Amino acid sequence: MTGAAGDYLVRIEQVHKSFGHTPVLNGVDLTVRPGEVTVVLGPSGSGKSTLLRCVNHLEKINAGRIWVDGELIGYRERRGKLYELREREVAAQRRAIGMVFQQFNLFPHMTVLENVMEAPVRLRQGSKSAIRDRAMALLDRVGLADKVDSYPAHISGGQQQRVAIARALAMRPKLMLFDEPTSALDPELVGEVLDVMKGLAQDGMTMIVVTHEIGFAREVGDALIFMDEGRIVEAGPPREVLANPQHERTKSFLAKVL
Amino acid sequence: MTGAAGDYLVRIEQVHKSFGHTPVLNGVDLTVRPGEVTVVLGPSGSGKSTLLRCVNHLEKINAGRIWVDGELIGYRERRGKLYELREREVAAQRRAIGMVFQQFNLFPHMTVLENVMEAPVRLRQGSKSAIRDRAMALLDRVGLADKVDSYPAHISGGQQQRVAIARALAMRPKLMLFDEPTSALDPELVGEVLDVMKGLAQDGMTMIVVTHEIGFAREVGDALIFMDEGRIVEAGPPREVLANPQHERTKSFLAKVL
Amino acid sequence: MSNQATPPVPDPPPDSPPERAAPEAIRAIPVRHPGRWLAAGGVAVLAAMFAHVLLTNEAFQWSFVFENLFTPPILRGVRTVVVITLLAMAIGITLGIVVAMMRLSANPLLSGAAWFYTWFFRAVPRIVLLVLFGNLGILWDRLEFGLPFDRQIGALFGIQDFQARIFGFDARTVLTGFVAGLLGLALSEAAYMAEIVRAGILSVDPGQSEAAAALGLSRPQTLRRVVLPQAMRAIIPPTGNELIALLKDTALLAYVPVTNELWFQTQAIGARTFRIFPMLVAACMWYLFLTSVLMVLQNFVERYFARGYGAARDRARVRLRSFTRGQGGA
Amino acid sequence: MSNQATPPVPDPPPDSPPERAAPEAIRAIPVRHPGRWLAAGGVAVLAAMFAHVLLTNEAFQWSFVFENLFTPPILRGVRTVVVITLLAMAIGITLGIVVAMMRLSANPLLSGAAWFYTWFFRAVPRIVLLVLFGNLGILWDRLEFGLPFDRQIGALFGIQDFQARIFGFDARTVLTGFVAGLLGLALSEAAYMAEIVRAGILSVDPGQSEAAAALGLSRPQTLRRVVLPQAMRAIIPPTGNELIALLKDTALLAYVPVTNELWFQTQAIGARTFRIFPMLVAACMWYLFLTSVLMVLQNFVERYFARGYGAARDRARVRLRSFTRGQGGA
Amino acid sequence: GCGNGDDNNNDNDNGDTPTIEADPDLAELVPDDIAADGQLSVGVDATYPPNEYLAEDGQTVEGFDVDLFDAVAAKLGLTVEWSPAPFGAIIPGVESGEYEVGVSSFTINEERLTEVDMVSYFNAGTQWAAPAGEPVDPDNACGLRIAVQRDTVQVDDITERSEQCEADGESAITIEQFQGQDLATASVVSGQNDAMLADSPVSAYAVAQTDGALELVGEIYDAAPYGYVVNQDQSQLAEALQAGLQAIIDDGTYLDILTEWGVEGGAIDDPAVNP
Ligand SMILES: Nc1ncnc2c1ncn2[C@@H]1O[C@H](COP(=O)(O)OP(=O)(O)OP(=O)(O)O)[C@@H](O)[C@H]1O
Ligand SMILES: Nc1ncnc2c1ncn2[C@@H]1O[C@H](COP(=O)(O)OP(=O)(O)OP(=O)(O)O)[C@@H](O)[C@H]1O
Ligand SMILES: [Mg+2]
Ligand SMILES: [Mg+2]
Repeated sequence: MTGAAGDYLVRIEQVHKSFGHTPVLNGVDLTVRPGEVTVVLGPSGSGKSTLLRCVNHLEKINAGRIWVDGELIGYRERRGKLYELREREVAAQRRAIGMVFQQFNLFPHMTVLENVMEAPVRLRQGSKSAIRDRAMALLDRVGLADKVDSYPAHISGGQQQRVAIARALAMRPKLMLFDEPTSALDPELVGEVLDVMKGLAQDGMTMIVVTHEIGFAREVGDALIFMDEGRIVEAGPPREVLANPQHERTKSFLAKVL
Repeated sequence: MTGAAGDYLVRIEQVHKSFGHTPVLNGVDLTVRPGEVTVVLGPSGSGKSTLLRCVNHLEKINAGRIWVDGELIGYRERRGKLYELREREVAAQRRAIGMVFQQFNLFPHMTVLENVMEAPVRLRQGSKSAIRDRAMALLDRVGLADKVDSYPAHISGGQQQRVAIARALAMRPKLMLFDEPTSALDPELVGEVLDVMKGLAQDGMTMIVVTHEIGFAREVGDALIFMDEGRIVEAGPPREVLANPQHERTKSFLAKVL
Repeated sequence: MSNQATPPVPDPPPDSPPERAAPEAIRAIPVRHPGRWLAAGGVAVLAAMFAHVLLTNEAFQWSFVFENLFTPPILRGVRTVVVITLLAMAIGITLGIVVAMMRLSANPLLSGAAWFYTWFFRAVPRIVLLVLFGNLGILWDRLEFGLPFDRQIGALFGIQDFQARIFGFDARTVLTGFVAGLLGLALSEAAYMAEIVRAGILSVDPGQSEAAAALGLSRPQTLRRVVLPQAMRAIIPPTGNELIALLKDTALLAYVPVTNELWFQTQAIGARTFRIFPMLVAACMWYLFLTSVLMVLQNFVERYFARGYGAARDRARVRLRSFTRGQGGA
Repeated sequence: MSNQATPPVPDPPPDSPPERAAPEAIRAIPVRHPGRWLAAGGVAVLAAMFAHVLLTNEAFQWSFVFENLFTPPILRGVRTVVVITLLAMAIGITLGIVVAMMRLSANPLLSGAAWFYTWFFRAVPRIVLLVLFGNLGILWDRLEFGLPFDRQIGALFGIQDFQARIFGFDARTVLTGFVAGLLGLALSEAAYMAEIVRAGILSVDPGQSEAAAALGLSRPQTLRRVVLPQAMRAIIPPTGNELIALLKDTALLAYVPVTNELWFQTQAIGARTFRIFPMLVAACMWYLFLTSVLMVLQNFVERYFARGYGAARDRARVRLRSFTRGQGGA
Repeated sequence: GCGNGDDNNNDNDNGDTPTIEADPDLAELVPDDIAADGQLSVGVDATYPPNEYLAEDGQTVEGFDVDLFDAVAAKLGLTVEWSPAPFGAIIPGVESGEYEVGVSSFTINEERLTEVDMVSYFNAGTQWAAPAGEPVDPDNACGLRIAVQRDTVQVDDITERSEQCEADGESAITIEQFQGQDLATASVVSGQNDAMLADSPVSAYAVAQTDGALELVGEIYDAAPYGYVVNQDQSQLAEALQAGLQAIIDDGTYLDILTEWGVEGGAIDDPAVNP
């Protein structure tokens, strides 16, 4: 089932996506090597979220191909024909891809620990006690060992987002997608989440991160892409792009944000 | 009806305020001269909003006195006794005090122009056409001459906040209160609101501004006070306080925010 | 997960930079769902059986149904239903607003009375209320208006049988079935409307009243100009539901009795001709028609109201985006 | 503007820095509101008149009311009301969930059938439905279950009078008043519950399903573990209202007829003894009692559910604040 | 009485009853407060064909009770205002003064006489009816399902029979009480119930109206008079009604009306107050 993967973990090829008659992605090409952190910048509405959501098939693309770890996402290609994957198969693909949302989307009726354990337990990824140990270890890693029995409503936004990261990590993903993970947070709480993400990057996790935190991009990013109107208009090492943007749109965007 | 006002526009004396049994303001003293801009800093829950709300009697204080422009706010003192003011009299006092909220609180069922005209028209502050001219001039001043017929839902947050400022100015207040006017805004939109506020300050408006925008405090503020647990723990010229905070709490707060 | 059909790949906009031609659109073979189709099959068989009963069971006597569906007494019944619904709703809304205001008042006597009113009228079944109102004539044979407790006050001053009544009616001529039924429905509706209005007012962001107060508007001005117009958004949809419920509950008037009402009339025909079932079907058809009309209207009204706000917000989002985008790209 | 009474000034916390003693608490003379008290006076007079009628009008015959309030037939009627309410609600919820799922299904046949079901049962007045169900015996004298359209299928294969019925009942022994009434109420309730369940499911933030999907949970797992538990918050309050409405609507069963039901029994006593009005009052009292009990329960349940979320959020706010404050001050 | 259902179809011409001329002597008998407005307000439950029911126009109350009482009132120089009401609410309504008279096929019995005055005007008995070809023995109805209208004397009748069955060690009668006689009759036609019992004119009408689906079974029994219901404080009005009734019996109008409705079998010649 390996596609033309080479040594890329993610390969996005000529992806087009429209909602109704509104084109949102107009031919996006992107590759991410294992262990690389790719930061996505761009104005509101440029299709950053949509691109992430296509990678784990939360949205169906209209044209193009996406491979993650060599597997074609959402479809099976056989004898020149595409077959939709069954729901079960899509779910299996998604397990290799962790996703962290802007609004955290923790399950409010479960404790912090239950949030992290839910998916591994339902998907029978080991004995319950083994899963619990792993969840505790993950929560410890994001600095929340003392909050395991709290409900999401009882902890701060920054803590919630760290739980969301632990929850995604509990499925041992090969790739993590972050969609503006800090933009719903009070400024004082942004740092604690970025710290966790930095730690992840240092441990070699492959990540695609949509964010407006330029400092993070500069410090942690291996590649930076700038999107506008559903296209990648500029890409390169973060320091270069940030210091010396080539494209007009990038320039004017950075002028406002920096 | 002039109290012991001296040359202060605002005099706050030993104000205490509690909600139920939770003390929120524990003896606040503050004076503001005409034309001065006072910036209020402090951690969440320190009572900044409550202090502003007491100044225009949106909250009743439990002890102490507040004078604005020589008038005792909310009460009449006669022969050593305090009488509550009638609703009508409180409303008259509030007209001299403009207030801008974090959440804008524009009237969503009125156009931008109607929002600005509503209070002057209802309170018969001149002919309708005169009021309209003045409203147009104010909207022009905040850079929204082209949005007068839009509804609040159709304009950006920054534009909404500028309308809210124009709406407050339409009553020709002597004092403007701002409660975190930019903290509900996307970072790109903060600047346009701060610019309007700077303009106001330059034109000599007396202002009390709760904000976390340190740059604004440094550049525009005549005085900076730092609140914690319902008390003013530090006060002084912004540059001094920011560069060289004396109090532990101020130091650790500024360390996080700067 | 969206499962819409795959739309065609859009052409790139003409002014975009030249790039690789768009690849072929994805036309994948969809997954089959046999279980879902089995269930659908079951439902289809049930529907067919239902239709079969409707068409072949003699008890329906369709020709009799259609003969009687538009006779004058039935049409008069329909008119009565519509008239009473509208009248009761009008009174109910007016009185409901008064009761809601009382309920929100700071005065404990006013808010207590309003609470008692809504409690009583919402806790007793409407059928019981209506029969009670139909029998109110038992309490008084005259209804009189004037100084309350006149006799007692007279007695206090030593005047025997003092009366200060301004005008009165013979209860039985005033409390006809129609009036009793209308009154019962309207008072009951007022209790429900009061709760809806109250909830509507409470649903308006308190920041709105604060903003109005901070501008120096008085409390009545704030209520009239700022709070009520916004409360309407929360008031209109349940009011639509109430109107539909009220229309259906006019059937209960048959037990007051209000004789020229639709349900009484369909039953009267059934009683006279002993063709009960066809007339039941006729009644169902009329009510289905009437409530469906209201439901469609409600849909329009709600959509209209949604357009004013929610959809507008979406539009604003789009505008806002193109606005920022324009700035970002210029 | 808050208008609470002025609480005493709190002492400063003991560990606070020394400062000026708190000044005297403000004890201002409040503003008088004569208009408000006038309105309250009017309400008080009306209430007194109401009480006066209750106590002095002979039609009430209070002793007769209390004599009959706890007689065995009435108590049996109350029991029937409670039993039917609970049974109809149980069936209604179960069937309602099924209909809601059908309505949300992607299959147009299933969702169409569910739409038709809710439309029909919500558009026809319950009283008409119940009388219709009471007369369903007119349609069939036997109810039979087995292969649908057996006779027609037999005919297709040339077999005369082919029957493939597994079991059947004599319709009239099964469709007694009790069963017909229960069935009518339950099916009608299912339509309302279906709408409530559907709205509850749609009210859950789609981000929740997306998060579950992104974790690799299947759709049924997502529904069961993530969506339904949260939908309960939106489902419980209207379900409480439905339960109260259902309890009140059991009075309609008197017209099916279900003879051992409370409203039938109170009316029967009234007609037998010619004391209609006291028995109407007795019926009101029982319904007031029963619905008030449910309202109190509902209040508790809603508060319980609110505690799980909303209030918790407030608590979290406070904790969060003290947390940051602690950091700010250390 | 035997029914003749066809009659009522061409009997909407109520115009012939008001031609009865008022008898000034009799009119004298009417109490002044009632004579003042020239009208009698009458409570009637118009769901009991052929005695009283709504005509095809959905507004007029008609039936032999109606024709008869209109004639009596005309004799007294009064017109009648018919107010439809639930059966059970009529006697309390008369007691409270809501109605001046109750005319709705009230069988005179002890309980009613303790509450109100009654003027007898017709003799009706209880008559059973059952689906044609499936005769039922009224005296041995144990274990059957029997339909009656609620609040009528037949409810007491059938309840007693059921108790007798149980006393005899047989299974009780299943008594189905309906809001209106129409629903009770329909339930027998549809086979939900085995038989019904009602006042003799009503059973006869039902048999005639259902096109041979039902047949009368057994004899009329428990013949008892129907009575007009009058408040006990208005005994003068009761006397006046009795006199008016006697007058139309004497001049033959009474029998004409009953014959027209096919219920002449229940005619009486000695109307009385509280017989
Ligand atoms: N489900 C949807 N249906 C219709 N249009 C959509 C949908 N989701 C997104 N869009 C549109 O697609 C465009 C791109 O949206 P997207 O959320 O990917 O942008 P973004 O770059 O993430 O912006 P932001 O910074 O605001 O999150 C927008 O114009 C948006 O209105
Ligand atoms: N209406 C109210 N009822 C009860 N407590 C309140 C109320 N308003 C504020 N408080 C409490 O008073 C304290 C101070 O609140 P306030 O809003 O003045 O703080 P703040 O400094 O403005 O904080 P933030 O930065 O979060 O706006 C908080 O602990 C808050 O919980
Ligand atoms: Mg996005
Ligand atoms: Mg605040």
